[in-house]
Amino acid sequence: MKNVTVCYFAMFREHAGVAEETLSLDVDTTADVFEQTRDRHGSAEPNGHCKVAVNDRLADWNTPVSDGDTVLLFPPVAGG
Amino acid sequence: MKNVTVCYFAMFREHAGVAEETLSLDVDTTADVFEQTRDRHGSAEPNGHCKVAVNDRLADWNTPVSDGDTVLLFPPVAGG
Amino acid sequence: MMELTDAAIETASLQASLANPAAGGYCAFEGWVRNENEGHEVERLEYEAYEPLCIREGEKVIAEARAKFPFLEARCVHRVGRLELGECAVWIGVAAKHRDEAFRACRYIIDEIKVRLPIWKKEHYVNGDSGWVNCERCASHGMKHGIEK
Amino acid sequence: MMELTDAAIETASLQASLANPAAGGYCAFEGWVRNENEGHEVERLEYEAYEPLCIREGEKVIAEARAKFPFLEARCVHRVGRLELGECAVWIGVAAKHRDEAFRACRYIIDEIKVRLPIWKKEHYVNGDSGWVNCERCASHGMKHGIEK
Repeated sequence: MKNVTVCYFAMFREHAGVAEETLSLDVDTTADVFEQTRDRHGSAEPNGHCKVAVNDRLADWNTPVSDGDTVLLFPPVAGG
Repeated sequence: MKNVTVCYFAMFREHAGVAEETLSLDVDTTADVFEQTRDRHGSAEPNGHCKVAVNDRLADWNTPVSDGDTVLLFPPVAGG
Repeated sequence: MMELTDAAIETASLQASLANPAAGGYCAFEGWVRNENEGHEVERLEYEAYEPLCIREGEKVIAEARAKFPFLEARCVHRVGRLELGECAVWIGVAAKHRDEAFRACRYIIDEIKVRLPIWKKEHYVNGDSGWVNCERCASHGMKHGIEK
Repeated sequence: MMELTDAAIETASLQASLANPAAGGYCAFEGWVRNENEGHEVERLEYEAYEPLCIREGEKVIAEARAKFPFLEARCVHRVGRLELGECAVWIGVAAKHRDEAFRACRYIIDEIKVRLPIWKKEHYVNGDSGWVNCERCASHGMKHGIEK
């Protein structure tokens, strides 16, 4: 198990009811974090439509997650 | 012979030394006017690089010229 | 330079900051809050952004634009927080020697900004509903996310 | 709307005149007087225009752009007379529902304006020479017209 701080944005934050929380998760990659927090962020979409960052760096869904990492879950963006 | 008022613009005006003049010319088309005023407007270019208007309407080099018409000779444009 | 602001975007002073004696062409783009989206009457918007990555990714987009379409000056400002109808949500200005680079760089920047920066838009509708707007790529794939009562 | 002016182009008020509640994208282009052209150091410019045909042909260009890239509002102002370095020679603003029409219509208008309106530019160089600048199509065909002492 790893301690991972998960940050939720926009509709994910509203669904989770918190902007971030530290969870104890059995995960190897960011994709695992997305799956295991599905009831928190509430996305029914495949994660390919979302973006992810680890420790403030944009990452992909194969990026490994280590104990103590911060994982940012971004719903589909809509700038401009 | 037809009385034609010829208007010169930009470099043509500077070469002719006048902005417009009425000439008595033996012409059928605007191309004839361009040729017969070559020593006035001073263009060594073929007229295809210039534009022409008759009585304030853009025309082409086959446009007929009548007695009393005003022919505007435009050197290559450079707007913007 | 990429910036975020929660105040009204002052386009005149931003444009003035791009003055360059070698520039012959200037292209600007602005995204305005419009009164309708996909059939819903919009009353106002809210933008939420994750600033550290917006700045870093925005700077990367501008650098890519410069490599593809060499320009002299470029700047992008994106608004966050609450916006009313008609307000400017994003401004991009590009000054270049010639117009082709100015147009192309400006277009590249807005196209990439819209799909790469972590910014989200919540629309508040005249009928009291609200909803998060999906990215253009999702929308073009026919994706639908919920509109909340 | 196509206009000519011998006074400085006030872009802020021009842009404000294009406000439209349905507009989501605004694209503007400005041509600025730059300090160099084809190896000559430029000091200032003079534009001469034949106004009646500039207006008529400019309106035609704007109508063509509207047919090709439906927009909500568009306006073009071209300066005439004497201009100093850095001044705005031409301004085009287009407001559209979406950005694609705004960009494309703006680009179409400036491209056509440059080659179709009876406007001529005389450059005055730092070394005291001056010369009428040829249209872009002529220049691209390698045409040369005289530079006057």
